Formats: sequence, structure tokens, C-alpha cells
Amino acid sequence: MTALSNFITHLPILSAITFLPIVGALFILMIRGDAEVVARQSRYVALWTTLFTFLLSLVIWFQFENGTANFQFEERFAWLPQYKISYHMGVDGISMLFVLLSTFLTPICILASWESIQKMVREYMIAFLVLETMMVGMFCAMDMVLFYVFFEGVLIPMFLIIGVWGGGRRVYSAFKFFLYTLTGSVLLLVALLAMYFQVGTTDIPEMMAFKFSRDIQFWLWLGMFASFAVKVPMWPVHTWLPDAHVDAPTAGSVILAGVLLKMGGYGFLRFSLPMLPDASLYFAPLVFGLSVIAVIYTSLVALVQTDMKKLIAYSSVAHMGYVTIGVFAATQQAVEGAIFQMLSHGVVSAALFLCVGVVYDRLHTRDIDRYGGLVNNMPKYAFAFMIFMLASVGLPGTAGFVGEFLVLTGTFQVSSWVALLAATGVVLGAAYMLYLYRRVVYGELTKSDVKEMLDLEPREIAILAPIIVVVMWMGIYPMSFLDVMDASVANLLKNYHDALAAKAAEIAPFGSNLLAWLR
Amino acid sequence: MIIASLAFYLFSFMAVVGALNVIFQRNPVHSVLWLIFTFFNAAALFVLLGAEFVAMILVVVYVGAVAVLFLFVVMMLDINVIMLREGFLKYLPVGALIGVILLIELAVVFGGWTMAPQAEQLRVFPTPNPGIVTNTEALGRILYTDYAYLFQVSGLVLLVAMIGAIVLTLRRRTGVRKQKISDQVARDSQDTVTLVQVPSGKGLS
Amino acid sequence: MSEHAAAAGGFLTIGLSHYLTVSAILFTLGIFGIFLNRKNLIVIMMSIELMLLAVNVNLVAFSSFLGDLVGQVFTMLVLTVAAAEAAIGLAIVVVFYRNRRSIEVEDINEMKG
Amino acid sequence: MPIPTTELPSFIAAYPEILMAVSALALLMLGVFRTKDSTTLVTWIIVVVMAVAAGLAIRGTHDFQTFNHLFVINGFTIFAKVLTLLGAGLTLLLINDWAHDEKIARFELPILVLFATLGMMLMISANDLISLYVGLELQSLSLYVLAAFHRDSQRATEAGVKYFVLGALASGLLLYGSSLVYGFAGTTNFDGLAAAVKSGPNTIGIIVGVVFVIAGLAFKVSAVPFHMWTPDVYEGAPTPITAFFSIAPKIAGLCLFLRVLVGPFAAMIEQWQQVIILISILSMAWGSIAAIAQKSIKRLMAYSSIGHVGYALIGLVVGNEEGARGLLFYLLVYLFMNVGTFAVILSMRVKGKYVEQISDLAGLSKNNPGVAMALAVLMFSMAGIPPMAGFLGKFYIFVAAVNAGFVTLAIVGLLASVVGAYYYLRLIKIMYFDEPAEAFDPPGLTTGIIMAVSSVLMLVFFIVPAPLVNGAEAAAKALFLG
Amino acid sequence: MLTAAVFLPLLGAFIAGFFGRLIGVRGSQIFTCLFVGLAALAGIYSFYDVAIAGHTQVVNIMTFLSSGTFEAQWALRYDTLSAVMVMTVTCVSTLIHIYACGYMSHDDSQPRFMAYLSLFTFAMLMLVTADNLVQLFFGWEGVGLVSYLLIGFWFKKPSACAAAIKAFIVNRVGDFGFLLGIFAVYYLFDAVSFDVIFGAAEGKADAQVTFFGIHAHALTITCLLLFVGAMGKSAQLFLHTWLPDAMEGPTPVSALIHAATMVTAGVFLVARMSPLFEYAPNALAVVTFLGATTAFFAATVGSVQNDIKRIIAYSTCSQLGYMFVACGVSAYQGGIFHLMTHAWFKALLFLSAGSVIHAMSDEQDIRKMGGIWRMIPITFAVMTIGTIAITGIPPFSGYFSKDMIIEAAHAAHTGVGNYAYFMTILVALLTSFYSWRLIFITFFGAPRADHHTMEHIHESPWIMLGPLVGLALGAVFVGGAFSYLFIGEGREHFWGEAIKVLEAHDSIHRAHTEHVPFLIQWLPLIVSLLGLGWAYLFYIRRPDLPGRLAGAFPGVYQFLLNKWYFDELYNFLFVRPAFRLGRFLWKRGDTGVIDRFGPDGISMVTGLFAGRLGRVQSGYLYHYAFAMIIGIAAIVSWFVLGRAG
Repeated sequence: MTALSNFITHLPILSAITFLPIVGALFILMIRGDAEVVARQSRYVALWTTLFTFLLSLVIWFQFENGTANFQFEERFAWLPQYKISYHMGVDGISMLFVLLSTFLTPICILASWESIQKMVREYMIAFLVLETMMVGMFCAMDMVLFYVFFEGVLIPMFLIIGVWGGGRRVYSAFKFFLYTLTGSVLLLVALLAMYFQVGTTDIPEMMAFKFSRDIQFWLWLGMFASFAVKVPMWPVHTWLPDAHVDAPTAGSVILAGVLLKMGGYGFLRFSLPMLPDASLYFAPLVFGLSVIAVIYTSLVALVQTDMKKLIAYSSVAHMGYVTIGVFAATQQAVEGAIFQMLSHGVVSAALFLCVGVVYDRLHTRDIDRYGGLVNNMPKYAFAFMIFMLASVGLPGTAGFVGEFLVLTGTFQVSSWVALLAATGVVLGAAYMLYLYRRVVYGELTKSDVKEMLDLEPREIAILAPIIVVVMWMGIYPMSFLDVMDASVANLLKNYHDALAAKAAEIAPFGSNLLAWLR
Repeated sequence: MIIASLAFYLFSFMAVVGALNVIFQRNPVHSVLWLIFTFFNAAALFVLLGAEFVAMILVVVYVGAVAVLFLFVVMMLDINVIMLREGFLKYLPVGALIGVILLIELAVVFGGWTMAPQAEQLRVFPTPNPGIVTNTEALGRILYTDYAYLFQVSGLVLLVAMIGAIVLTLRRRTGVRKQKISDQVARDSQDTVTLVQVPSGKGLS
Repeated sequence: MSEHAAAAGGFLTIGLSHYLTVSAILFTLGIFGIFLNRKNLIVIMMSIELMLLAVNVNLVAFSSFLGDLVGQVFTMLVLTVAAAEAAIGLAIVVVFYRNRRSIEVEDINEMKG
Repeated sequence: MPIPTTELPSFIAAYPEILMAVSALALLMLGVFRTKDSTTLVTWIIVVVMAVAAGLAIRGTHDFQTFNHLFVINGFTIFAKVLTLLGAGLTLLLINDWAHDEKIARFELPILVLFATLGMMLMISANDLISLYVGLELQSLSLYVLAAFHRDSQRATEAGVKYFVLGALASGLLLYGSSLVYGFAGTTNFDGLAAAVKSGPNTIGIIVGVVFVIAGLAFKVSAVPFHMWTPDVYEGAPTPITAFFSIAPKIAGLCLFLRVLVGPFAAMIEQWQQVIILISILSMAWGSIAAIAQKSIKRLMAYSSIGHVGYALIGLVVGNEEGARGLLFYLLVYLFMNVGTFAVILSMRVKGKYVEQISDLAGLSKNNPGVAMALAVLMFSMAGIPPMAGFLGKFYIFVAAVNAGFVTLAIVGLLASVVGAYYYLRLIKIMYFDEPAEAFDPPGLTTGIIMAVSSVLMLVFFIVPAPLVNGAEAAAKALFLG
Repeated sequence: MLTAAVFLPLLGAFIAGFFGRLIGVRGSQIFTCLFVGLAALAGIYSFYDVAIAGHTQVVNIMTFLSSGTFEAQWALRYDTLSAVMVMTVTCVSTLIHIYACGYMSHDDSQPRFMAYLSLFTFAMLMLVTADNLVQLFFGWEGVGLVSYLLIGFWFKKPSACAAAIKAFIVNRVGDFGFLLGIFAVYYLFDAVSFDVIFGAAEGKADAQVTFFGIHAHALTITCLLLFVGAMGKSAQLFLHTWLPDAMEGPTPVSALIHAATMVTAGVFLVARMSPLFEYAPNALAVVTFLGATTAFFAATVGSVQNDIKRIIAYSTCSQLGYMFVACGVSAYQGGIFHLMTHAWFKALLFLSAGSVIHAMSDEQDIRKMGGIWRMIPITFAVMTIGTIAITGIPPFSGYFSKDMIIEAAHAAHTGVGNYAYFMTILVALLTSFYSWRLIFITFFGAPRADHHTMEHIHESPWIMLGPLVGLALGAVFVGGAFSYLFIGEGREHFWGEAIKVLEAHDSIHRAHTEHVPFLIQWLPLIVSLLGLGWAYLFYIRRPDLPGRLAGAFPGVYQFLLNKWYFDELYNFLFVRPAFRLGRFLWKRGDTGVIDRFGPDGISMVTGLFAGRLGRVQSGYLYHYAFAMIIGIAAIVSWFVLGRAG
């Protein structure tokens, strides 16, 4: 036992988690045999790899030291020595949970694709494993270039997943997804380079310690904003998301909603806020404005959707609006709420997409009107769907509540108007989700093909059950997550406010009169 | 001095006229001939500048080889005289405008020529006094010594041109009957003539 | 002319810029020949020869006015290379003609876009 | 009157070139007198010769001028030559496979490639406008012939004509520029020029001369607006020759560009920077936009290489050691990207017949997953998406640009790369998203190996770029010292 | 013990919900009833323990939320207020559980129903025992959820689904206000835990804040926000529309939701937050005003409805108005007292109505009933008891609580108090009228049901009657039994710290001590009897009168029958515009503008450019050469002109 723990403590565990999936992918590449064998073995290898990765990632949770804002499990190797850019990995309270989120969702995705993916299974599994590497790596990266590499690297497998295994206008959506996010990303790259020019390194802790001059901060901030806002996505750069979701295969949507959207919020937290405090303060009203629009606008749009996935996709935009509000409200509750909201949305919307996937696998349509009365022949499904629907609505006791509540609480301290407007999402969210649920699950079972649908099979239960547990756990005892991030967030905000306090007099935020009025 | 000046104007005028004709002649054969004319005048300008050897080369190489090559190809390809096409006139104004602009700009540039201040020191091979060493000898002395490298490389260039020309144009035609002298010489009767006794009334079987 | 002739003076004092202007005119005409010509390739190639000639005039003039032999060496190399270029160019024209039975410039546009 | 030099110049610096020239002549003999077809033999010998030449270059003397200062070697020229030889050698292998399939195997083909490569090496080492010109012409003439080598093909000969005419125009411009530079600075020697340019207020004459020289060089590397020949020639020329065109001459041309501008004309950086910025932006934009509408993969590659040259030129714009390092690293990556991609294009054969429409790739991922994966990696690398080496190439370039204050240029470049990503993705889309077309024949051994190796290298370079960048850095240092 | 009272129903719900199929219908009935019954016993005990014996306490379970200074615990707070609520809820709930076993016996998803009932009880208990606003909100939303589930229990009926959604969403609108209220509280007090808030309330009595651009008295604005929540849950005017529709659910549900529990949560909230409201007199005025108006509104509508459950629903709405009036005049004790008595008699009324419906083969329209009192005598009897209780005839429970409220309103001596007094008197008249109207039409007169139905009329089984009798006992005695403690002399000791009333506001005290004119004191009873007479006149003596009256004032009649057109108004103002706006934003906004000018537009323009460039690449040599020359000419010009200029 000591040997084992010894081994674990000396293992470069973050790298191990990050690259284990790649190893799995290599194994899959080596499988030989006829198509049937390859497909089956690919599935199993992928499943075991991701499960093992998940277990490994649990180790960091157990070994993680709460109550400190330091980066933990650090690793560092020289990579681009000319530019003092290194392979530097580490996690703190902000990023650690995202790593878990990624490793948690990936095996679920693999399972969700077990039967629905029948063509090019080997490539599919490889894409997913590579995707996992990219996601985990991104959250662990402590060098900005390294971060960027993973951040963009995600695009490749996701592009293929949407394009190859998607449906509908998959090509359009895949391209839209890729190019939209790439456009944002390159501006991030420019900002990154400019920051490098200032600091002389891209090491994240060092960059955090660096004080950028105010004038340059604004440009840098805008560069980052271009990237992260698209990723989140914020209104009005959100239109790629519904398309991408609709046309992606179920597991693709799950990962997209579950993890990829979080990359934007994470970026804001990791870079914009700590590194560019002045600009963050200055632009906060802009972010608030866009986010509030996002919440209301996309909720209304979600109300009239006829495609299940599109509806959930729009709801994602609305939910992520809370995240951006929370991050830039920059109070302890708001930021923790934002992180929590990201985690819970990651789990809940992923689950909702899985729910759509379940019925899609049976009837091959996502048109809401084609369903109705599912509760009659699929009670288990109705139950699971209900839980996730409620969590999405933000019912207390489920994961969805905590994030929203904390964000709004924290935001109210900064601007009551923003909180008020954002809180309308609480009502609208209930409206569109219940309306969806009613049309799909409730009602008389009249359509003959819907009548034939069978309830959840064991595999599907195995997918949904853990998520239900997590959703409830997060809702009832969120402290196990909040404790992890507490110190890091506190530290982040302390530095943020210290930086601002130093030159409090100088900053008149963007539309400062407006802000004063908004309080 | 005046004669030299007048000669300059004469030759340069003729060179320009020749060049214009190269472009605007309808018959390519005429163009070639005008080209040769231009070369001659240019060679004369070279002489005026004191570069007799280059002038000679120009005449020998260009007129003697290149221009004739042109002529040969023009004849060989048997190209008809073609009417000026509409496109020519359509593009003429724009083209002329661009050309004139470029020309004026170049002229402006030349107006500003001064001897570079350090040109004196930079000069690698000053022109010797033509009274002592002829232009040809002076060139000869450096071309095969200091510039032997360039000489060799230009040899390679010519080699490539040769290979290229052969590769592109040489073809062994099948079905063409050529005279093979050695075969003809080596022929003798035993190989070619067979004597047969033909019984009468039977014919060859 | 080996003296360092002063830059252009009067009408009759032939300076460097006179030569350069002649060369510029020839050069421009050469360029003209290339992009105004719609008739045949050979004329285009002759225009190229004109351009090279203009360069040579330039070089020799500079050489003369600078009193430096290098310009003339350069000229000779240009001549050599120009000859080689002409040979290859004509060879290409010939093979093109064999394929297309035409060397009209307007016909050379099978590939575009 | 100089006393004629009597002693022989030192040849040691030029051993690789001499070796190549001599081998070329010897192989010509071999080819002519050997009755059997000797293409393969000659090819392999040339590959060996190139390898030896590269070895000689690496092992040879550094920082040395010879042949009356017409010829120079230093760390930079060595790096550039090795890159060029690498590109030439790899494409030569591709050419050989192809030539046999197409039944036009002739021993002159590899020999011309050898001559072209020799020309590139000479121009890289040129230390004088004259030797530059001669080297350049040696290269160009060989390339003209190569473009039209498939002499029975209408397209190939048309490509030859276009390449030749425009190339001649470009060398005319270059020459005219050289003559102006010579006239206004009084010398053709690079060192002399550097001194002259540095000391005096530069007259407009020399500036215009440099502009003309830039135009001539820009043509060789196909930078907008001197790029017009590129798509047509790439499309018309035989595919492996196109591969050759897109690699070795580009590398040599860019290295030469770098050497000329930061060498003799270093002091004029303010002037030429403006020009290069312009053509760089135009190249990036044109390359990425025009490629979108293409149907032939070779034309696509043409526009792609125009775009890549645009990015590489950013490194030149920066005009310092960092920029040069970025440029060289970019070229290195570019070399393998292109070799790999052309290896894939050359494996596009249906029942022994070569196809080159993009749509022929449809469903490659199902018919031949290995090739598809290799091409996908290469395309993502071309698009500059991490974790492929293409990203690092761009990264080094852009970091240099931003460090030197060219932020706008960097933004333009990155936005162009987004547009560019579109058409690279389109290829991937066709391979992976579309329904299968007719399957390709399995790729030849050499081609397959080259394809596999270069796509793997995209990842390897990304992970361990340090040695390569160190090499590039040393070269860049040498460039700015000498 | 206390904790058990709260969590036993959850356990029951859990067992019935997840293992319903395993243990069968009977099993789940037994389990849920048993657990709720145990909870009721625990509730009664805890009432004794806490309220009588004074063992107030807070049980901490674990931390719920902690972020910076924000801290909320999972904790159970036992003071008199929650003990009263726990007892009422568990007792009524137990009876309803038992009743449901009978009432739902023909339904095929009884375990689910029982689970919902228990879950509902649990949520309500969480609500009333919350120690902080967040947990209160948890219970608050929990009851909202389960009411959604229960209303939509018959999910096959589209109207049931619609009603369920409506209930949830209208509640959410209230919650929206409630949430903001919580934020405001946190903003002011830096805490959400009751002890801290209440302790600091006095210090913030004069605080001013700027919320939403309004610079105002902090506590007023906070209390108003909280009250919005209460309005939603307690179906006060403007947010009342869900309540009548909620009658789509099975009758026991209506009883549970609309009588004992959920709807009273708002009243509970105001009472719970009394230490804040006391420092916000303007907020209290609003509460009074809205309560009085709602009472009147609901009574008028209730007077003309024909659906038996709807009538009772509007009656509930109206009674809730009373309770708010009480709170508004600082007679929180009176409000809670009425809440408790109301729980009994309203549950009784609903369940009896259920029994009637049961007897009439699921007929709910009173116009199709009549003349059946002999056939279902017990039901008739208990329903009449309920009616007497609600109309406030002594010594039934309603009398004590209602009378207290009316007196307190009078004793408030404020403008709004007088308004409330006037309204409540008027409403008392109407209440009496419609309640008796219901009895008369339903049970008397000529039978109007069809033959088939009449043949099948039967008294309900004892499993249903038993609870009815139990509730009837409550309706009769609870008022008298507890009035001393709740509103009488014992109230100071009884409530302890649970409810705070400033001395200046203590209207109960004044109502007890001040001299009140005779008329005022007995007016409620008088109008109640008047109402009885009126109903008797209209529906027994001269059944033609109502029709003629309606004919004489068709506008008024339609206005009332259509519930003041609130539904139509909301549909017009909110629902349809929301959908239209949503569609507009989707089609015009996302597709028409953002995509069109964003990604699609850019890609189209790029494509266009690609085509253009393709045309520039014409394939003609001279064009190519021309481009080169233009390029070089341009660059040269740049320098030459740059030099010249």
C-alpha cells in the first residue's frame, strides 16, 4: 500500500491523466481484424481507458489539498526554450474540478455511443480519446502557450466528430463550429503573444504576477474576449452552438455542452480576471449587458424551438450567461457560483443531451412534435428526464440551483439591475423546460411508432444513474465542491481587488455613469 | 564631342524605332528583322560607351545566333500573319498609361544619379586606360581569372539549355525510314539474293 | 569616355542619364511587348530580349561612367544567359506548338481560376 | 590595371557544389551511353550525391569567401542548403516512382533536378549580384524545362510556356534592378553594397533598384502580385515536379530573399520592410481566399504555398535574428508538410491512372484510412492548428512579429489563416464526411514511407522542436554576423 | 423526534416512489400513511415540546452553502411558528393520505400518488422548519415542484398538463421576487440565517439603499420583494391565476395544496419575516391592501362559479387574503391562527367535495347535482360543518380566527386598515353567500343529474369518511381550543420570539383592549347570517332570481364568471408575446441578422472574393504579366512619389 501511494505521489499524475487516453488511442490503432472485431475491441479499449483515467483523476481529488490557493501536482519541462515556454502542468481549486468533469463525462460518452455509432468505430473512439487528452490538458496547462495548444487542439477531434458522425447539416455545422471558434482563438493568440512580449514568459503564475499597463490591458482583454466569448458562447456570437449541437452525435453534444463551453468561462477566470483586472473592471458592464441579453434572448428563442437539441442548446447559452455574469461580478459568491454553474451545467446539460439521445436512438428524430406521452411506456426515462429537467430549471436540491443562486447573490451585491434581469431567466427557464417536458413526456400516447419505444435498457441506466447521483449530490451537499475552490477563488479575488485598489481613482469603467445608475 | 553626341542620338533613336517595330509588326519575321536592327544600334551605343568587346559579342551572339534561332523557329512553325485583335487596342490605353508612368518614374530616378561617394574605393576592377590595355584584353584578364567561377557556371547554364532543348524537342520518330549507311555498305548478295531453280510450268510454290 | 563624365548637362553633352533613358525606353517597350501582345509567343520572347538588351545598355553605361569593368563582365554573362534562355524558350514554344498547333497567346489559357 | 590573379582560388568551400556539378556531368554520360533505361539508377545516385553534398556542407568550412568574393559560406547558407537538398532529395524519390508509372522515365529528369538544385545552392551562396543572377538562372532554366517535361501533354507545355515567359520577365526585372543597384551604389558585391548602403543617404535610384530586385525574387517565391504563374504552372506541370517546385525553389528563394535583404540592403530596412509587408499581406490574403474556389488539388496547393510564403515573409519583415529564426523553422516545417502532402497527391491513383480533383478524395477515410489520416494530420498542420508542427511554425513567426511591434500584421496573418483553415478543412471534410468515391490504388513503397514519415514528423516536431529551432537559431545568428 | 417529523415523510415518499412496484399498491399506502402518521405524532409532540413547554431549538444537520461570507446550513428550526405549522401540516396531511387511499382506489398509479403526497409533506416541512432563507427557498420550490407533479398527475389530460405548468411558472414569478428578496437580505445583513437577520433588523431600520435605480428605504424594498414571493405561492391578486386551474389535480391534492399547506406558505413567510416587516410599515400597508383586495376579488369570482372545486379554490384565495390582511396589520398571530383553522375546514371542504364528486361519478359541475343530501348524509353533514366553519359562525373554528382578523384590521387605525376592514366585512358576506350557495345547489333542490348517475350515487367508503370526520372535528374545535394561546392572553408566552410585533403596531392587543362599538364587534356574524339568507333566497326560495340578476347585468356577470379576465389579459400580455418574440428573435435575430451578417455573410463574401480572384487568374499570360507590372509600378510610384511629396 505504501508502495502504491509512494508510486502515486511520484507519478507525474497530471500528465498521466492527460496522456493516458492517447495511449488508449494507440492501442486502438493497433487492433487488427475484421471490421466487427475492430469495432468491438475499440469500444472496450476506449471504455476501459476512459474509466481508468477517471479513476486516476479521482486520485487528484483525494490528494488535493483544500484550503490553499497554490497550484498543486506541478510538473515542468522545457519545451520551447528560446521563448522560455515550458510544458508546465498543475491544478488549483479552480481547474481541478474541471479535470474531473472531463474525465467523468468521457466514459459516459463512450457508453452513450456504444450502439448508436456503427460506422468507423475505431476512428470515433480515437477521436474521443484524443479529445479527452486535449480537454484535460487544457485545464491542467499552466503555461499559456500550452493552454492555447490544448485549447485549439480540441477543435480537431470535435470537428471530426460533428462532421463524420453527425447528422443533418453536419458539414455546415462542423465548419461553423471550427471556423467560428478558430477566429476567436487567433485573436487570443495575438493577445497571448503581446502578453508574452510584455512579460517575457508565458508561465501563467508569472503572468498573473505581472502588472500590465492599463492601456495595453484593454487590447489584450478584447483579444481574449473574442476567443472566450465565442467559446462560452455569449450573445451575439452564439449561433454556432445550436447548429453544432443539433448536428453532432449525442456524445458529441454531451462533450460540447459538458466541457467545451466551459473552456471559455475557464479562460475568463484564469486569464482575463487575474491578469487584466483594470480592463475586466472596465468591460464588466459590457459583459453584463451581453450576458443579460443572452439570458433573456436565448430563453425566449428556446421557448419556440421544435427541435429538442436546439432547445437545450439555446438553454445552454442562457445558462452560460450566468457564468459570465458571475465571473465579472467578481465577488466570492458570484465567482464560486460561476464555477459551480459551469460544473453543474456540464453535468446537467450533458445529461439532457443524453436523454435526447435515448429517444433519438429509438425514433431517429428530434422533432418534439413527433413525441408525446412517453411517460406511459418509458417511466424510468421520464423519471431521469424529469430530474435533469428540474436541475436545468434550477430547482433547489439539484445541481442547477446552487450555481445560479450563488451567481445571482454575488451579482446582486454589485448590481441589482443585472441580478434582476438575469433572474428573469429563472422564470423563462422554467417555462421552456417544462413546456419541452410536457410535449415530449406527458400527454396521451397516440403515435403508433412512439408506442413501440422501449424503456431504458441497462446500458442507458448505467449512463444516466451516475449523473443523477452527481446532480443530487451537487444540489444537496455542494460543499464538497465549493470547499475545493474556496481558497483559490478567494486568492484570485484578493489579488484582483488589490490590483484595482492600487489605482482605484483612475478607472472609470466603460459607461461609468450607466453603471452608477445600474447599482 | 558633338559627333559623339549626334551619333548617340542617331543610334538611340534607331534602337527605339527598331524596338517599337519589334512589338508592332504584324509579321513575326519582320519583328525578328527589326530586332536584329535594334541590336545593331545597341551595339553601336556600346561602342560609344567604350565597350567594344561587349558590342562585338552582342552582334555575334545575338545577331549571329539568337536572332537567327528566332528566325528559324518562326519559319519552322509557319505562323501566319495575324490581324491585330480588339484586345490589343482595348488594353492599349491602360497599358500605355502604366508604361508611361513607369518610364517617367525611371527618368526621375536617373535624374538623381550621382557617383556613389564610395564607388571609388568599391571599384573592384577599374577600367584600365584604353590607350594601354584594350577593352577586350582587360575583360579577358579578369573573366578567366577572377570571374572564372562565373564563367564556369555560365557554362553549366548553357549545358542545361542544351539538355533542355534536346529533351524537349528531340524525338525519335518511329515509322520514319532513314538511310543507314553502314547497313548499306555491309550488304552483300548472299544475304539478299536467293537463286532458285524454277521448274517450268510449275511456277513458284 | 573613361573619364568620369559629368551628369547630363546640355542637349549635346551626353551624360549617363541619356543612356539610362534610352535603356528605360527599351525596357518599357519590352514590357509593353509582353503584356500588349496577343499575337504570338515569339514576339513575346523577342520583347524579353529587348528587356535584357535594356539591362545591358544600363550595365555598360554604368560600367563606363563608373569606370568599373564589372558591369561589362555582368553584361557578358547576361548575354550568355539570355542566349541560353532563348534556346530553352524556343524549345518550349516548339513543343507547345506541336501539341496545340498554335502559338497564339490568346490560346494559352487552358488552365485558369 | 589589376595584375591577373594567378593562384587558384580555394575550392574547399564549394565542395558540395563541385561534387554535384561533376556528378551531373558524369551521370549525363552514364545516361547517354547506357543502353538500358537508367532513370532509377541515376535517381538513386543523385539522392546519394545530394546526401553526400549535404554532409559535406555540414562538415565543411564555415565563414569563408572564395572565388573572388563571389561565393560565401556560413552557418546560414549551410542550413539553407541542407534544407534545399533535403527538399530536393525527397521530391526526387517521389519523381522516380511517378516517372515509371507515367512511362516518361528519362534519365534527364533527375539530372535536371540536380542542376536546378545546384543552381539553388549557388544562389544561396552568392555574395555578388552577378553570381546571384547566374545561380538563379541555372535554377530557373532547369525548372522551365522540368515544367514542360511532359512534352506530349498540352497542360505541361502550357505550364512551361507560362512559367518561362513570366520567369523571363521576372529575371528581366531582377536584372534591371541589379543594374540600377550597381549603377547607384557602384558595386555588385554584397559586402560592398552593405557598406555603401550603410554609409550614404540612399538615393531613390538604389531604392527603385532594390524594389525591382525584390520583384524578381518575389516571383521566384510566388508572392503576390508576382505569383500569377503559380497556380497554372502547378496545375500543368507533372505532379512530382509540382512537388519539387513547391518545395526546394521556395526554400532556396526565401533564404536568398532573406540573405539579400538583411545582407547588402540591411540598412535600407525601412524601405524594403514596407514592400515586404505589402506583399506579405497580399500573399496571405490571396492565398487563402482564392484557394477556396479550387477544384484541382494541385491548384489548391499552389494557393496554399502562396499563402505560406506570405506567412514566411512576415519573418522577413521583422528583419532581425528572431524573424530569421522563425522563417527558417517555418521553412523546415513547410518542407515536410508539402513533401507529405504531395506524397499523398501522388498516391491518388485509380486503376493506375492519376487523378487530381479534390473530389476524388471523397471517402478516403473509408477506402484507405492510413492515407486519410496522414493527409488529415498534414492539413491540420498546414492550417496551423495545434498540436501540429504547422502551428509552431506560425507561432515562431508571429511571436517574432509581435515582439517587433508588427501586431497588425500578426492579426492580419492570423485572420488569413482562419480563412485558410477553411479550405484545408474542406479537404478533410471530403475525405471524412463524404461518401466514398472509387478507391485509390495502394501507394507505392517510397511514397508511402515519405507520407507516413512526414505526417509523424508533424507531431514529433511539435513535441520536441528545440533541436530544430536551435539549428535555425544558429543559422540566423550566422546570417546576422556575416 | 423533531427531525423524524420532517424526514419520515421523505422516507415514505422514497419507498413508495422507488419500490412502489415491488411492494404493491397496498404496501405503498401503508408505508406512506404510516410514516406520515408517525410524523404527525411527532409533530404533535413537538408542538407540545416547543410551543407549550418552550423548548425552542435549532438542529444543525450540515452545511448547505458556504461561500465567502455567505453561509447557509441545512438546519431545522423549532420555534412556536414552525411547531404550529408542523403540527397542522402533518395532521392534515395524515388525514389526507388516508383519504387518498380510498379516493384513488380506481387509479392505477397509486404508489406514485402516495409518494408525491409524502414528498409534498416533506417539502412543506422543510419549508416551515427552515432556519435560513435558502433552505426556506428549498422547501418553497420543493412544494412548488410537487404541486406541479400532483396537478399534472393525470398527465394524459392536456388541461392538467397546462395547469401544472401554469402553476409552476406563476409560482416561479413569485420566486423570482423571493430570490431577489433573499439577495437584498444578504446585501443588507451579510447573512441569510434567521437569527442573524432578526438580530440585526432593528439596526437596519433606517437604512437606505439603491436597488434598481430606486433610492429607498432598505427594509421596505426588501420586504416587498419577499412579499412578491409570498404572493406567488399564496395566490394573491395578479399571481393568483394558477390556483383555480390547479383543480385539475385529484381532489386530495387540491385539499393538500390549497388548504393546509402550500398556499399558506406565503402567509407563513410573512409571519416568519415579521421582524423585518415590522420595520417596514409601507410594506405592511401593501400587504394589507393586496390581501384585502384579493379577498374581495376571489369572493366575487367565487360567487358565480359552477365547478365545485373551483368555488372552493376561490374561497381559498379569498381566505388567504384574510390572512395577509392579518399580517399586514401586524396581527401575525391572527393570520397564523386563521391559517390553522382554515387548514382544517378547507381540507374538510375539499375532501367532502371530493366525496361528492366520487358519489356523482366524477361530476364536478354543481348545476348537474342537487337533491342528493339524503343519499350521502355523512358527506353532507361534514360539508355543512365545514361551511359553517368558514362562514364564521360561532363556536366553529372559523369564527375565532376570522373575527380576530376583522377586528384587528379595524383596530389598526390606519387608512389601509380601514379599507381592509371594509373589505373583509364585505367578503364575509360574500363568503357566506357562495359557501351556502354551494351547499344549496349541490345537496338540495331537484336532482339535475342524469338517471344513470343518480342510480350510482353512494356514500363513500369509511376510509374516506373517517378522515372527513376527523377534519370535521378539527373544524369544529380547533378554533376554540387554541384561540387563547394563539390570539388570546396566552399569546405572548406562546409565541415567544417566533413572531415579533412592535408595540405601536400591536393591533391584536388594541382589539382586545380598546372599546369597540357593538355593531363593529358583531358585524361579521351579522353579515355572515345575511349571506346565508341571501343564498337561501336565491337557491331555495326563488331559484329564478340568480338567472334574472345575471340577465340584468350581463357585463358584470360575464366579468365575474371569467375571473375578471385575468387569464386572457396575461395571455395577451405575456404568453403570446413571449412566443411571438421568441420566434421573432430566432428567425429574424439569429437567422436573419446574426447568422446572415455574421458567419454566413462573411463566408459568402469570402466565397464571392474567391470567385473574383479566380477570374483575375484568367489564364492569360498578358494578364499575368500586367499584374506583375502593375504591382511593380505601384511600389515604385509609392517610393518615387513618397520621395517627391
